Amino acid sequence: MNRSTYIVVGVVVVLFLLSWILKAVSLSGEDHRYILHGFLITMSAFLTLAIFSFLYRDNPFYKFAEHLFVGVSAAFWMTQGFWSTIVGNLIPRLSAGFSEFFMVPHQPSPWNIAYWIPVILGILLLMRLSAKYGWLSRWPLALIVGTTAGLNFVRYLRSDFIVQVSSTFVPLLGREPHQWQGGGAFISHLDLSATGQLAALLTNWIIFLGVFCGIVYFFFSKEHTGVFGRASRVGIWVLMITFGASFGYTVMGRISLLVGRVTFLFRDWLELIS
Amino acid sequence: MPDVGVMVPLVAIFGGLIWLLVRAIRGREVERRVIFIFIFVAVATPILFPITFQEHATPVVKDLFDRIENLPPGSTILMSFDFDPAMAPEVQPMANALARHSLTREHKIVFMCLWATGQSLLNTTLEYVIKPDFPHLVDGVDFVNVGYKAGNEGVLNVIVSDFKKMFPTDVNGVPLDSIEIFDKVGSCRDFDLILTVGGGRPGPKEWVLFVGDPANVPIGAGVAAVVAPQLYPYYPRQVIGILGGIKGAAEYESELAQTHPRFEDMEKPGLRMMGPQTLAHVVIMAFIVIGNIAFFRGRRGRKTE
Amino acid sequence: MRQLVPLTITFCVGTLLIVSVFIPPLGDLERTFTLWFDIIAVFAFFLGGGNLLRVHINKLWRRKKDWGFSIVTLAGFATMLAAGLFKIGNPGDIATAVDAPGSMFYTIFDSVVVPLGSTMYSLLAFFVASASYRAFRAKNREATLLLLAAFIILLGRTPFGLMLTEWVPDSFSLLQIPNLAIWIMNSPNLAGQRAIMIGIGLGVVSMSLRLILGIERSYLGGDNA
Amino acid sequence: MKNKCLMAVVLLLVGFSGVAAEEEALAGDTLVTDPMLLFPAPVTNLEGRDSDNDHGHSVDLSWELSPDDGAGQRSVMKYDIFRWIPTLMDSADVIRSAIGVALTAREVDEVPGADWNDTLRFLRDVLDTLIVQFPAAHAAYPNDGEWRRVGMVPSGEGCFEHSGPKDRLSSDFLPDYCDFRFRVDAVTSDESIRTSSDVAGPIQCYGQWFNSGRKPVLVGVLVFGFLTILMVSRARKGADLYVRPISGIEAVDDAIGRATEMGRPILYVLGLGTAADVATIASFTILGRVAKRVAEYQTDLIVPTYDPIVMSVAQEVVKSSYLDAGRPEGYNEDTVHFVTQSQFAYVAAVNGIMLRQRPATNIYMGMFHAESLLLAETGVEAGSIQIAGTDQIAQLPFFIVACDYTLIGEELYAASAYLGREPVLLGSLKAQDYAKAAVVMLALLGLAASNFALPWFVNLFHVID
Repeated sequence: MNRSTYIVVGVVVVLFLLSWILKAVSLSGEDHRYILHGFLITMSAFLTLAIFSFLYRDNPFYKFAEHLFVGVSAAFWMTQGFWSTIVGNLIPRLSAGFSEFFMVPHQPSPWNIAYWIPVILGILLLMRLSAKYGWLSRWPLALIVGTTAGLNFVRYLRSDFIVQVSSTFVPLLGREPHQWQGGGAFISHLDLSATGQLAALLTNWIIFLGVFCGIVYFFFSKEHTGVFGRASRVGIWVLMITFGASFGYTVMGRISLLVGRVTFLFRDWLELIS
Repeated sequence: MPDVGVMVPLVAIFGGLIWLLVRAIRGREVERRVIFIFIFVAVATPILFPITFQEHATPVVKDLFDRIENLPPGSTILMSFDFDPAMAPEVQPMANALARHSLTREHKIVFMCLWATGQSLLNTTLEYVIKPDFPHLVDGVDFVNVGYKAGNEGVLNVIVSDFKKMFPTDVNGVPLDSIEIFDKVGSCRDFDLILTVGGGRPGPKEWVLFVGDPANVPIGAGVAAVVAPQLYPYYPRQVIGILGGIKGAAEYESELAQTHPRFEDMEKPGLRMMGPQTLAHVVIMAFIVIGNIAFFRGRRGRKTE
Repeated sequence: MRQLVPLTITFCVGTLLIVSVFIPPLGDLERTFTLWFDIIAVFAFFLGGGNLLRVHINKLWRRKKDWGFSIVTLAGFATMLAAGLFKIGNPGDIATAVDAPGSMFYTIFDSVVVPLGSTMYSLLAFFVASASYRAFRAKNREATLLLLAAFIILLGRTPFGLMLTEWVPDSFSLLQIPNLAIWIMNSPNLAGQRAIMIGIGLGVVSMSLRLILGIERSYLGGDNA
Repeated sequence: MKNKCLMAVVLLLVGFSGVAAEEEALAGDTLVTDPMLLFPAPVTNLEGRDSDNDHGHSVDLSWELSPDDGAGQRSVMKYDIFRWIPTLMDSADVIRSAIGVALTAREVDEVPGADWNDTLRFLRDVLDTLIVQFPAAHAAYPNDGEWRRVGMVPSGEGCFEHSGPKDRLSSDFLPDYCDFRFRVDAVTSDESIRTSSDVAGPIQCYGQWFNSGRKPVLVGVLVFGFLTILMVSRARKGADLYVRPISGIEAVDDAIGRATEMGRPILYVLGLGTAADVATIASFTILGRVAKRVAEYQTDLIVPTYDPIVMSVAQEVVKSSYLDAGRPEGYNEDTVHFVTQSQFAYVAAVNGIMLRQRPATNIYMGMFHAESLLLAETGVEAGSIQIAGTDQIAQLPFFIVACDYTLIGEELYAASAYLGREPVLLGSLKAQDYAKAAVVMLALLGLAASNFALPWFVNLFHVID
């Protein structure tokens, strides 16, 4: 670290202390733990700004925030897992004594013996720390993979596949399934109003052709040449429109997040707005 | 002096954009930190000095507004709060505006939630919107809060045929049978309109699939922007109107303020949030244009070399 | 042997769960297995935590670059772990939730994890802008479509979309930008999403089958390790 | 030729459309507001049977509407469904509420030193003895019991599903194998003016061994399984199988070469998935390939992970790749390391790695959520070549925009087959393509069906949950 870095760090520390004092003073009327809360708000604001400073470039403040975040959040998830899964789900089924210690309702049942299986598998998983018995850690892995493979197999076949295919069965001739009212009605609706019949039909045609060409793009075992290649090219176009549209659509949500953070800085920390 | 506060950053943003445009025409690229500064200013300025843009209600929003406006006074409306604090900034403004509108048209509202986290947000609406704005309305007579029931879609499956089976009492323990609103409400079919505000699961989609469709009750939805596209296919048949994201909320608020002048001075979080949104969108679009100009000028420059 | 047992486990469990979908009395299996998965995952935390400690203590010990920051990580980890496991400062007894307001765990979560997480998330607002500037350029036909779709949707999300095209008569209202934006979301966007979803659906199904049949075994590592 | 076929199909669709034309019937639905209410005619043909495809505890009722519902006097507003309930079931309810009280008491522990577990065990035993007697109590109809309303449907509907939870502690518990008896009242706007139907029963409910509502899924499972096995066995016999190039995968080798030339490391991000997510499993295969190349070229590899189990698998994969490449000594235990299981903390750390170690190439393969753009934009800032692949549709746009190459959805899964070039994997890829062809055919048929009013075809795809 060179001299200018020390100066910057010094200035930030002074500002931090200043903010803490001012914040505590402004809270002292309404809050009996004002010193602590003044510190916490200052800390939150400091961490917020430290992350924003990353936009300029990597710097010691960002490194500090990043390392703190990693340590605290890792422990956060571990304790959460301990209390909710081990204490919440496992102990009530395995041990009356421990249930009493943790004050969770014991749930006796003859089937509870099955819950020793994940415990044993969990211990097997830890075996990978041993060089000799490391291969045993593959068993729990196999169970996990087998479980999700089995579940996914049917789940995706049903929801993502059969349901999606059947919702592509759209009427191409009328707004409702088999409600074609003859050519006259069609011609009289030949305008492009957003709720008109033509727009609805156009939508259905585009959905159908779009899905068709999109699927063609995902053919792997056939060369994309000729008519097939052209369809696959249209497929790429449809995908590009999809990606562009989704991108544009999410911008709004992202800005809202920033609004939230900036509001925190202006309202809770600096008290510029009410 | 908010006007000066608004004008200076606006001039800075648009002046800066024009300067960048001129640079782009000469084929120069913009550094990303410059873009970051523009975005920050575009978002921060309207928060400090509120800028509101005129909003027109699009048909999806207008349809729902008109339905509430045109229901005969005294109709019963069910309103469900299906969201958590993370989603609240986006959808709570809608819930508030919808509740205000319904109550000012003298409709009776039954409040409920499918999300455990919705309960406290529902209380916020009751406490900060209904009490101050409609001090004469009485809990249990003009509106009822039946609270939260666990069971997600299961709850919907039950209330579609029997409301009191799932909610025998309101949150204060008063039996629904003794509440006048429920004299003519046995199931969800008996509501004149169902409003669902949320964005996750269960949410508006489940309301349509489990209640709206089977019971043939009109449903109006207020949803987070991310989920709105999934709901559009149901409009206008199964869902009579959709407020999508902050923009939907803003449109509804401005429509409400225009039709009912008493709400002109109300808190309009949706419209207020639209300020940063609009400016940021404009800045992003301006940068897309500048990027393309720089790209084509740069390419021509390379060709002539 | 080292490959055979895991492959057999995968096969049996996978087949059992497929069959259970069609047999109502086995309907609860899914929940049981998911719970088992959660329990095993908690044991894995020891691996993760151990590795985290190893990496940072190593860095500290060998005085590698930025070793000072490893102290921050280790201190944060230890403090949070202690606050959570011993429920320091929790109102009430051991049965109250670990993240009950007022506890040390909650305080750290609220003033460190929440601001850091949501600020990190909000950086997206900046990155969305820089990415649009750099990438939405009409380089070729595909990029132009990407650009146009994004631009129309963006325009449709602001009041200017309507202002620009308000003059379009109602019988052509599809061409008004807000309507056009909705239409793009509803038709080409939906078509593209559906094509990808059908592909992914099939891909997942096929991959699951390969896993159950033991054709795909990359998750087991090599034979010799 | 293909164009002509398509034209013919379109022409056919248009030509036949006239046949499918339907006229909308005008339904004049006016309410009668006659103050003189007469007793409505009762419903007829009340029938009940066990609900299909479930685990028991549910009965489906159906009846023919009262002639005064929507026609005749138009006086029927709703139907009340009654079940005959023996008094024994009330005794069970008393025990249940006692169990409820004991459970709450145990949690609150109002009486110090009291052993609620014993009490609970006793109460549960009593409840079980009562439940055993349920069938006999029902068989004693019409003695010791009474009719009670169990549900209601609005007028115009002729069916009702009476179901209860299978948890015997719940007061709505509906026992299996008991002779239920039902009756349905046609009710007018005045609750007291109603007519009861004949009693239907005995009806029993019980669980099924096969869920026939999921037949389409079963057919799908069988067809797809068969296709895969067929194609794999054909591939084993040496059939020549073509795979189209996937540009993102082709780019991986070049990118590794580039990193070697520049003397900078390669960053491989497995995403936020668990070891059980298909995208992560596909990513392991690609990681294996990358690690092997890296070992050969003696470049550095950094694999920060989000999930501890993913970390251990990745360590295994990388280690064995180094062995395969013949350089086991080049493997470093710190190559694959755990960061944290928190989305944004993980991103913060990976972003830090990118800016500090300046990898020449970033590869993102697996499940990604909101962090996709945070990672990819930082990678651009660091000047890295970036290759991404994910099956998260919502994140694909961000990767497409910010990365040099992106594997879209299914391409990520196909990559493992493409890289391995093993006939078995290629065979399953081929099966996937046949399934896709089948989709296209079915979609065409389904289109024709939905345009020509053949709902039975569309209903083939109807999956009941």
